[in-house]
Amino acid sequence: MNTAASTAVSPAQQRGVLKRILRLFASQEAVLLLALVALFVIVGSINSRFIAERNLYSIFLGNAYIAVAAIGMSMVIISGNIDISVGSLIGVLATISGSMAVAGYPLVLCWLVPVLAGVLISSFTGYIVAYLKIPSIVVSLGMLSILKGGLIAVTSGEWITDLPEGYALAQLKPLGVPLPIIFMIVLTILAALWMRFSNTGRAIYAVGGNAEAARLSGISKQRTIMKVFAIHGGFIGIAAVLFATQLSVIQSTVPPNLELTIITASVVGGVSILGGTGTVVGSTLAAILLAAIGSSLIFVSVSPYWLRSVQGVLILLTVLADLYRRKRQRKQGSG
Amino acid sequence: MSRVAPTVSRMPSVLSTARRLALSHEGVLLIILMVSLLVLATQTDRFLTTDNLLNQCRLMAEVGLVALPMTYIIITGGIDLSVGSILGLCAIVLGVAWKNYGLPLEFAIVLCLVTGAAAGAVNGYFITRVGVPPLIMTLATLALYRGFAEGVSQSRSVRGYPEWFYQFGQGELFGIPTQLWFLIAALLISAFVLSRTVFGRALYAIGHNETGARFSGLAVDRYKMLIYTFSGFMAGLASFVFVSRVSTTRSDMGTGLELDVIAAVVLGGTSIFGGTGTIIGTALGVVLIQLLKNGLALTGVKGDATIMVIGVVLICSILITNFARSRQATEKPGD
Amino acid sequence: MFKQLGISVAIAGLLMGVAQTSHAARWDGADDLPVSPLACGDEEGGAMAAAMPYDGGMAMNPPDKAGEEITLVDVPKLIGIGYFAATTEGMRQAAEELGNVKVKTDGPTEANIDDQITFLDNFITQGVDGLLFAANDPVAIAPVLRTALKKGVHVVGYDANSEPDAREWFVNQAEFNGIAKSMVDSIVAEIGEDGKFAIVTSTFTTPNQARWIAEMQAYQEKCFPNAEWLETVEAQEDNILSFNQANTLINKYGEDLQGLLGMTSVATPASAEAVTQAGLCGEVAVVGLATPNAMKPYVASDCVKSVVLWNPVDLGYAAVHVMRAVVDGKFAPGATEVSAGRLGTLSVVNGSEVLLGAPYVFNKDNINDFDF
Amino acid sequence: MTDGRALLELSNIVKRFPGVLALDRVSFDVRAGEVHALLGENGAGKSTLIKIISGVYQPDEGHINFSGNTVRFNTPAAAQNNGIATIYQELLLYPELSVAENIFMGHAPKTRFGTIDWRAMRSLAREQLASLDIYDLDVNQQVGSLSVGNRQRVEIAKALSQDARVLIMDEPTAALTGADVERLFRIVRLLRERGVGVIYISHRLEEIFELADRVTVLRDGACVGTSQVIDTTEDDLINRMVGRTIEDLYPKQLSRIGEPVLEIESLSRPPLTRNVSLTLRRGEILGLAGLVGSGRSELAQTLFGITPAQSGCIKVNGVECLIDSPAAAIKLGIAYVPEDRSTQGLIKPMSIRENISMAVLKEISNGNLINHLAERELAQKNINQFRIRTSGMEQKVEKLSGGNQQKVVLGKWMASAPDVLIMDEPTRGIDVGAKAEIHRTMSELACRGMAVLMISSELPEIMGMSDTIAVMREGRLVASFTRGDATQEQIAAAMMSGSRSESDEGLVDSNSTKGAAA
Repeated sequence: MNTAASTAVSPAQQRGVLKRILRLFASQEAVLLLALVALFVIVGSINSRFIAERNLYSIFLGNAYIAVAAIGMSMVIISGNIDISVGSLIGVLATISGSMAVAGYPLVLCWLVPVLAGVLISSFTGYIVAYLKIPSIVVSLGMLSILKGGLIAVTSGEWITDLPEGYALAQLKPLGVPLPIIFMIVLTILAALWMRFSNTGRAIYAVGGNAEAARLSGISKQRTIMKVFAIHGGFIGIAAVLFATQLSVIQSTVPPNLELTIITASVVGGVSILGGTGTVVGSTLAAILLAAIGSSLIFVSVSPYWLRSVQGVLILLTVLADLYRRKRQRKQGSG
Repeated sequence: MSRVAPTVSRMPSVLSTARRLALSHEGVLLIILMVSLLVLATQTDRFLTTDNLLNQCRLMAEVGLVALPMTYIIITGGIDLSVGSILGLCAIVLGVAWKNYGLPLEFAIVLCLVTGAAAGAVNGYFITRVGVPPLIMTLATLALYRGFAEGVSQSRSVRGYPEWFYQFGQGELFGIPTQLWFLIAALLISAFVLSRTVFGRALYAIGHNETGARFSGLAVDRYKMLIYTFSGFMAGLASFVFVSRVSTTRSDMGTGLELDVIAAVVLGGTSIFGGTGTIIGTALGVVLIQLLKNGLALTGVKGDATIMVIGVVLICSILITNFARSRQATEKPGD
Repeated sequence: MFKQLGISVAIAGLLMGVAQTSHAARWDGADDLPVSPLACGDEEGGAMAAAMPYDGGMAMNPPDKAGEEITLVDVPKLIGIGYFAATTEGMRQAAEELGNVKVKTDGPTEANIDDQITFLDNFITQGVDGLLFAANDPVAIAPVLRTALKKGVHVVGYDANSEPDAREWFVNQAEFNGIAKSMVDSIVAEIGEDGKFAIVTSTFTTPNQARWIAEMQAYQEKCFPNAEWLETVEAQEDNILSFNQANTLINKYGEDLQGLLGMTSVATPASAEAVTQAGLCGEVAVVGLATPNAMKPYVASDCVKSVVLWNPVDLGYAAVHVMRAVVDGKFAPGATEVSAGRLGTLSVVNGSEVLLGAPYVFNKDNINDFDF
Repeated sequence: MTDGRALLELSNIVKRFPGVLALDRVSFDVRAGEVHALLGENGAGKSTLIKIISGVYQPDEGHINFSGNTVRFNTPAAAQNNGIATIYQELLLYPELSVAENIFMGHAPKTRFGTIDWRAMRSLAREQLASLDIYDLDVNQQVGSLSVGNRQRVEIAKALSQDARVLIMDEPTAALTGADVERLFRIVRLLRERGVGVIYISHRLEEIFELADRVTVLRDGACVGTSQVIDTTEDDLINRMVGRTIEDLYPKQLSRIGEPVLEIESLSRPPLTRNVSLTLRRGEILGLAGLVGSGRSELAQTLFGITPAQSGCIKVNGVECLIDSPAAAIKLGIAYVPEDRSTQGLIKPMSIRENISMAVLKEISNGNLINHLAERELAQKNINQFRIRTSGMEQKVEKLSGGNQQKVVLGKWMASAPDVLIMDEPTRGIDVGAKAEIHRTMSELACRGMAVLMISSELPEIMGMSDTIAVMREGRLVASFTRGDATQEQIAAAMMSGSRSESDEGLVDSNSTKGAAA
């Protein structure tokens, strides 16, 4: 049976390879990559310093934590949920990490505890979403208030300074590459592999795509959503540690609009807000693209007063390009 | 009603009506509202005074005005994240048209409302004609419109409006804050339209099943276009009231408004999935949040703790309603 | 897809074109109010502006609480940032010292005019003896402050002013032109009179920063016409965004960039960090407004030579003393000075402002004497 | 084939829902290698029974015996792991994912490291499809881009991917026609030969006689009886299902056919409406036959303004007019009872009253203001007229049975007093009793002068109800017959004959193309 089938489809298989390559080019990831390359080429030709190694590092380095957070966010959105409390959560976790460091705990703990705390807090959100069946947007809206209020109540905004020697994880450069960039790339690859090759990874797509079908395939929606939020919390924890250790001072506040930046990265990365589709590679690329756009606009000297408008237009265009691509694909599919 | 009920058979129905009312989300909210009113009133005698309450109404007018169309939009299963930015843009258009272009202030006000409607219409156009999901579209215009506001104003504020202009935001009419009249009028009209007209019915139908509504001959796209335009228009109106209240125009006005509004609407029982929700619920939601903020502040609770309380109330009220509904569902099956 | 790309490039190009032509003569981030640059160099003060009559407001029939215990509420621009944590600390110290003052700080979590007004409103209703504020917007905050005055609540501002008639006194940490002079003098001292520098600010809509930038421009044009301002970037009150923006400036201008000016206590340490991490200490000078604690590491490593700031702890401290004096009737319109505990006597300028003193310039020698 | 011993046996199953006795001591069994049909009107308990077998529900009383052991399936996964596979009525697929992944969701093959083995999954998927004689599906294709018939085949492959010993099929043919049904039957027979026990649910009685070995009828939650199919007749089954005799499933009354109401000429909206010309007269029932994907529904939706025509001409009552939206169509007196009741026909979470008034709300309102009194009257009138079985007009439509739901749809469109009624698969998924009622209503409406355009995949229905029969293929009108002129064979031939185009995936059959390649 096996041999018969494989010999029978060999010409078809060849077509399949071609098709797969074509499909790869028609993906949102490809669109983003293209946009990124186009941006680097265009802006680089205007001002070659834009594509100098140092600036590329800056773009990647300063936004790696957004990309890492967007990985978790993408998983949450693919599962058909959303989390708008991420900004507050990052603020809380960064503060936990910094406070512990100043209090003299071992550095490893200062890096690990926030990740665990992220998993715990996010699991709590996940529990309410999954088992008490309250829409995630409502729960995370509530969590946003609770975390933010709680953070200010505890720290009253005192900055954390005098961080111990060696705490600055994000400033390490093993092999000459800044650690956040390594984290971003490795975590993206790991997450992408996990999403593709693990049962739970696929279950996320199943639950987001068709929850009823998933249930009947023996996939527990509740447990999957719990897991997604827990893992998401882990990524947020890592992002928070990168965030906290990047500078020598920790602002113990909630970074303004961070949740919107992260959600935008996921969405521009091709993660469907309706759930069921998207990849973490796309969201990472989108996080980089958004950062590169921000940087490039300064390089080409767009009036800073119009900077946000131009950013808005570019985001809209990326979204429209994605939509257009999907429409064309659908047409091809049905034709 | 006032007649002494002579019927034994009627008693249960009255009781069950009362119960149904109490179990409805509006009922739950009303109970929470009453309880918090009572508790807060016993904590401080400054709370339950006409002056304070009227003043609170002045402060909640903008959120209230924008929450009405947001209720419509969420009932259809959509969302509008750009309202805060539209508010900022409209305020800037008002100020710049008057100050920099020397238009009569009356005309500038009209222009401000038109700008709001136009900004909303652009959202509506892309959502209905191009098929961009509302969350993504308005996430993009959230950045875009704020950018326009910054660009048009060059980030400079406009001040020194004539005295009569302040009447709308700071004055009173028959002893009641002027903008409260706007809010009450808008509230009554919105509630009436939603519950009594073909338009309102269509919104529910669209929220439950857009295809079904389309196949029933309802002009789905036109209705959606209308509500997004209406949302922009109300943001424009709110900006005008807001500028009049704070006597200045800045491009960062309304930042974060969208989350306040969505929290109020969701607290008011409008399902984020569409199909259910009432203006009364939204009104209760807006009032509850405002009174909690005010009452807790008056009893000496700090702002950060207040935010936490609101987050908890948001989650719990939805939780209670869900619980009540599921109890109801198991008690009265197949009915 | 190519069509889409073409359109996007076209639009982006168009916007960029529009944007570039609109480069005004004014520095980005400056406001358009009149400026009054100080004299160049070290010439002391020069002629202070002629004494202005009192232009503040009056609390209507406040209860006489001279010598009695009073309750004050402080509503800063926002809570949860280091700077206002420091002013709060100063207030606490003053209250402790005076013994008959109770002060509490509460405010919005984001620098949002609407929320700040709501807080003030609530405290007026709650009934306090005095309000201390740092305005997010001088005009927007005025109506609610006037209401407070009308209800007999004393109002004293600090850090960021309101319209004068909406409060009684304003404790001015340093005059705008004074700050501007210190900033420009400090940066020029490092980069030379024909150096090139860029600015990292919070947002263009923040009034104090906009004022400073305008004054800095006026002063630079007057005293150092050959120095070159390159550009101003916004970085919110966000640590990492400030760091990223500073990096972008460094990368964009390369060796053309000789100095970075940080306009907020967030932007300055982040700029210093960017310069440090880029290994450009000594090549790119960083000068700015900042709190000493956040700057200590950079000053210690010689990456930053001078930090301009008043002492925010003193600012909060002075505000409470001024308020106490007002309530006690010791500081009435027309007075020319007020005594403020350990700070000694502070003088009145501009009609109704109490001047904390000249801005302080921290350097390696004295920075460790401060802890805030 | 059948060895006589039961593979799966349910005895005295009782299932209660709050206030309802859904199953009352039902016993049922299926043997290896047989097709056991399960019949019953909607609400008779079929769905509950299969949900108990597949582990979605647990019985309150009674027990389940599976290959000799008493079992209890607490989750659908437990049932699946025991070899009980279910194909639900609404296809439960993930449109964004590939065919291979859909087939193996939840039990994907693993590599040594415990990760999903995509290569193995793809080849296993190909094998799985091949074992069902399916060679024309690309396992990498997104399911969302497949035709309904192909999705069904993916669903079957998915159900069988876990070594199914019992396969439950809940109305598998509801969405299929012609060749697809035939292909499905081939698969079912194949499975029977392999010793799989098939539980087959359908409302189409002729399928039962074609396919099933035994048949069990349920009524009102109780078992009415099990018999060999060869021992029974269609009338007998209907009798048992509805508890009374149905005189005539197709009560066609001859009506006077009058002047043309709807004339269309060279109407086009590619790809599925090409140059269609058609005339519909007062009092006429025009049956439109064709395969799924032949453009019937697309034509209807073009006439109703959902997908407006790109060229051609539509005349209503002799006047040429433009139909660019459903509202325009309604204004011209055209009504459309759509194919998909749940998503197109009804707003299920809303009440009967609100659904019935949906299309005419503007007309019965004062301006934009809803006249609640008129609305209620309208609803009551329709409930009475169409004998909708309900506890009241405020009942949510989703709580009604399929037949009653369809009556609400009919009521909704009758409220607009149309001249032209387009009915797309009017009796799909509806039990026999309700079916006859809907047919009678259709016939009555025609007698009253309404022009009816009926789209149906059931040839007996087309033959039984139509005055004129038109056949579509690949977006074109290819044949037309008058009542009595046509035989089932002729119509079927017209539906399928001619060029077997590559574009119609429904027609590419296994032995013609891939057989050669192998």
